[in-house]
Amino acid sequence: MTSLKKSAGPDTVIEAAGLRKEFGPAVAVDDVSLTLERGASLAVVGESGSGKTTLARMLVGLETPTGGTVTVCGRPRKPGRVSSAERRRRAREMQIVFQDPYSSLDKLQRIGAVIETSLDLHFSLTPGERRKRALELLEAVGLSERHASMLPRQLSGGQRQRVAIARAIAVEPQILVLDEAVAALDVSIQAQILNLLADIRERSGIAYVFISHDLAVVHQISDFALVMSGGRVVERGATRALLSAPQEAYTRALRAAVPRPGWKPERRPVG
Amino acid sequence: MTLLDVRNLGVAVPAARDWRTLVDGVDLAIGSGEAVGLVGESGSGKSMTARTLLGLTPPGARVTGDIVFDGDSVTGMSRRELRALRARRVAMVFQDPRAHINPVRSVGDFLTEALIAHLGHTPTEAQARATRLLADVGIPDGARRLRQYPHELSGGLLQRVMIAAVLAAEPELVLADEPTTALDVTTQSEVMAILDELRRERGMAMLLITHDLALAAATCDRLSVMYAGRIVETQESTALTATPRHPYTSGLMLSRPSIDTVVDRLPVIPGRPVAAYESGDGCAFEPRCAHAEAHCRDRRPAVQDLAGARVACVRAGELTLQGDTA
Amino acid sequence: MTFLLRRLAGLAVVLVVASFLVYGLLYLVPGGPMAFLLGNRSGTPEQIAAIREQYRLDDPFLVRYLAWLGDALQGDFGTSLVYRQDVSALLGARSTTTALLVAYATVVIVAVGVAAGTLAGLRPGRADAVISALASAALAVPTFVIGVLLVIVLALGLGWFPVFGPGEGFLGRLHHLTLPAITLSLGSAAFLARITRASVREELGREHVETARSRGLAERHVVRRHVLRNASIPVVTVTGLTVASLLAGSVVVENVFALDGLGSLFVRAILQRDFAVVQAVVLVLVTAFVLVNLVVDLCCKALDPRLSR
Amino acid sequence: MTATDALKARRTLRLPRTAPALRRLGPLGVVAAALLAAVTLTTLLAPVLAPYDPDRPDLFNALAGASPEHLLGGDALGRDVLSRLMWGARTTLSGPLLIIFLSTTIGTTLAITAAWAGGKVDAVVSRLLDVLFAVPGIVFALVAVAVLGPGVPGVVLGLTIAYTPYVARVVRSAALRERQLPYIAAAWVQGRSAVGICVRHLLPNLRPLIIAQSVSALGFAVIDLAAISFLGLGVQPPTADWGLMVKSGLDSATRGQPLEALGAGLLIALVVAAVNVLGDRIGRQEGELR
Repeated sequence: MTSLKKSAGPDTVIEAAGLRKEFGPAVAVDDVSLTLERGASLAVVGESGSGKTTLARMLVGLETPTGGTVTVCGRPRKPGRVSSAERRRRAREMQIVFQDPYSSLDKLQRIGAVIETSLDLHFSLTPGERRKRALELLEAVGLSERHASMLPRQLSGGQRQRVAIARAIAVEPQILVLDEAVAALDVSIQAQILNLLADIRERSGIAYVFISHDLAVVHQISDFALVMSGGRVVERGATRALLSAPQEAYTRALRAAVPRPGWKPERRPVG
Repeated sequence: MTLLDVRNLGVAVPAARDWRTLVDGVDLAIGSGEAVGLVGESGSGKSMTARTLLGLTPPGARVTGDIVFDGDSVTGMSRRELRALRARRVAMVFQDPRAHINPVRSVGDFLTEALIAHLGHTPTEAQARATRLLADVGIPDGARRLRQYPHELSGGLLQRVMIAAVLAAEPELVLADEPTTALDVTTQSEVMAILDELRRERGMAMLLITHDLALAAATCDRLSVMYAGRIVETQESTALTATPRHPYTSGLMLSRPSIDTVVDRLPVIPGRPVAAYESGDGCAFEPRCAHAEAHCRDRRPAVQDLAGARVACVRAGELTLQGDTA
Repeated sequence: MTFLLRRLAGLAVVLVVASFLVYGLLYLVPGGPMAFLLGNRSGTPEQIAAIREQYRLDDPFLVRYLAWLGDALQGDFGTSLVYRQDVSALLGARSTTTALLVAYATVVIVAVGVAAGTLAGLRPGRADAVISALASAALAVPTFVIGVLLVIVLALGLGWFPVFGPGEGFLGRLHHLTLPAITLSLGSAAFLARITRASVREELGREHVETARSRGLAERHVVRRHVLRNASIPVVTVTGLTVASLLAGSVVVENVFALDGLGSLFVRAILQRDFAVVQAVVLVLVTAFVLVNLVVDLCCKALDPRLSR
Repeated sequence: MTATDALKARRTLRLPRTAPALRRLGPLGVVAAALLAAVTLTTLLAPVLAPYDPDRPDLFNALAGASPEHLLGGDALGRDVLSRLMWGARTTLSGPLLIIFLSTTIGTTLAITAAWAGGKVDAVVSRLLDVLFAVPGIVFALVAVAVLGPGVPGVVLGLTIAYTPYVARVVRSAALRERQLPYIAAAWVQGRSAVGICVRHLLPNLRPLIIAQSVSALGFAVIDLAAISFLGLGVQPPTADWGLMVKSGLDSATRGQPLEALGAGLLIALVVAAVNVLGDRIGRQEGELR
């Protein structure tokens, strides 16, 4: 059980304890602990301002925690400056895919080059091998050779998100953090990407940390979930159980607000 | 009684050398007090359709077809008549209140300026009225809020202010363009509830533009689904969710993950949504359609009546499509 | 209020740094301050002693700087080596000429620039094309070239305006300052017109303007209360920057028209290596520049509620 | 979704990048480029093209009007005005080019370093820029001249110091915006080095802005250097220089020979206009690419 507190076993890929992040006087994340098992999918659910994105950025090292510890694949991540060799080692452990498909790729870099740069950083391959591997990766995310020579702006939003995923899995990480990775996509594209992510996890045994505001998407993609509000975890558990029988008032309100057949919008006093 | 009757509406904007069609052959009718949802993905032309109803088209746009509001042709209106229509009879709620409310004017200015300009209120009367309107949309300390500036309010509160401004005009028709897309789910629920409740109380009709079929189904009497600038299906909300008649409608519903059930893999619509000007001569959905046949490419499918539904699909009669099961 | 205090403190820091640099420059000169102060004059031992005394060259640098700064704060900038006169007395009369010139030009710039820019912004088509073309042309011609052209055409050719000199009495002075003021304002007015046009255009395309239109407000009302009101914020900022740069531009214009202002004093002081005057003029210009910027910031804060948190 | 609608619309309206450079400049841009090319060529070929030695006085030609021998007449010393105009672009243009090269290099380096490092480094650089901004540009040049003595080196130094904060401020705010973008964060998480990200991603993406910025600054630099020469503090006589020629021409004009001042003034204005047009076009393309 990923969600329950227990000592980190050999199959634990992330062990975070007491994470806290302050921005000046504001506390974005307050005492958040989580563990993630190899190959599992953990969702972090919350509304804007809940601290879920800050949590994700701390896990991948884009923000330095004000307090708490993160251990990834058994190695504690020390804060502060680290050598570039250590940064590359960390890159092999965890990668991230962002929300906005338009700005998550360098608009001047061709798609093939995006993947090859990432391979080049982490593996010693001949140019031929590198090119071949890049094409394999593009195919793995549902793109083809003709996309390799294109610039990001020649692709649709969904295709760009596929490139971002290919770039992330190119370094063969243990964990992929998906920060609202399907939120900006059309409904029909969202489904394609969710299926792609399920396929990748099935094939490679990669673990996901799936940051989202969308309970239905979380329901589809994750085994375990944390519900965050105001920087704190308000409820955690196996996703299905959590969403079918939420224990906390906040989780219940969140669930009640999702439109579905027979649903009526509900008016609450202004908070 | 039909309040708004749109016939064969087309909108095209000038592109580099020719015209770029965004809306093509749209028929839409809204009765007084009725709520109609216009559902579609990006590029479907749903937002442009709503803007065209108020004459808010981009510069140089070409509008064809008829828009008749309460017996008067909107397309043939003079600027003065159009202004009067916007002032008192048709009002619009926009998606992003932070961009759509002047940031350097106070909330009070925003609410009272139309009251003073259109209803001849004195500033004091307008202030009092604005405070009551804020109370109606669930903002209790109106007097204080009136003195605040938009950047001091949250997105949810600002969208309530926008709704209050719309109510102030007491229009017969509210055009709501993705009014809750920029908001959190719980805020969305509240804002939709307020909009729904106040609209019903005052007998206003509503056209809700959204990408969220479930949200539209829950708040509207009737739904029209748009794809590539055209309406592909129109039905009563409950009927449409239970028995969709167009493959796109069904695909849209099924590809959306559910909070109640988990499937191993979501049934997907392949490819990406296209805009009207990107589609060929045949059915615009044909390249993505699981039920397409060769003749679907021949010509645009005409809209046909089918057991209370209006569907633009030549195979609609022979297909049994899956809807939302609940 | 704390905003104002913070800004004033920042302003003081800028002035101290500027004064330090201005004073310190004397010591960067090849050969040191003595060589500089003597310049091309050959000094008798008595003169050298007098200069050592006046500039306290025997004291440590910081002591000298602080003494100089203390005097400057009381309005005592020392004595000009060339004019053998108090620097503050030299500055006094000339500041009036420069201030009058800058004020005159400001009025022209704001009136012409904002009006033309607004017109071009609101009326796409011919008015816009003509104004934009004129603005581009005016921006390309350097101030001193405009000045020389005006002198050649209006003063020498047509004889409408006096060519050089400051003039007598207030009206006389204005008459004499008209060509210089036009010269000084043309480029800046064109620049301001461009900025005004661009910001009016930008505001016209804003979503909140669409909202105002969707509510059936009259176009005149929309333009006045939403477009122009919001467009005024960047316009005020740029106006301030422009006015501040006029202080520097006046150096050139005063030279073209042989006006006896701060600018022409400055250039002569540089050529004659009259360093006490150079220091004083730079300090006065920087102070004025910084003050104008402060006023602009205050105006913007008043215009834009988002800035007051 | 309407937000993505708008994004997509903006992206589809972009000009194709492959369009030929000349067509992207537009007709006015082509004229401007041609004018600048002609001026550059003329001044490079001046030793061959100029009818007379620009520095040789000819008392018979002093303050003479236009004639078949001297198409634009002579200046106060009788030197041929046309020949002097042909030579005159050298100092008028080379000084500003040097100023722009130096200020762009220094300003960009400062800006990207500050934007990337953030925190204290950024605070120090920003304060420094604020102080430099508190002094009008031309005053820097004049102070530098006061210290180093009249002449081009002082002016180049002073104007470089004056222009650097403008470049740095614009580039810094663009770099700050750019580094917020997820693709930079993605490169960081991928394990790319800071220098690698700045050189391979940040700089290429800022390049159109930097080019547009320096071209329009070039216009101002031409004006400023010419103005300082006009004041007698920049290029020194007897060098043939447009700014200086306006100065001496003003004197000649009061004595009845306006061609020297008019010719030099007109040429400066044309060159600056051409540079501005080019800067405007490049800037507009940059805007469309965003």
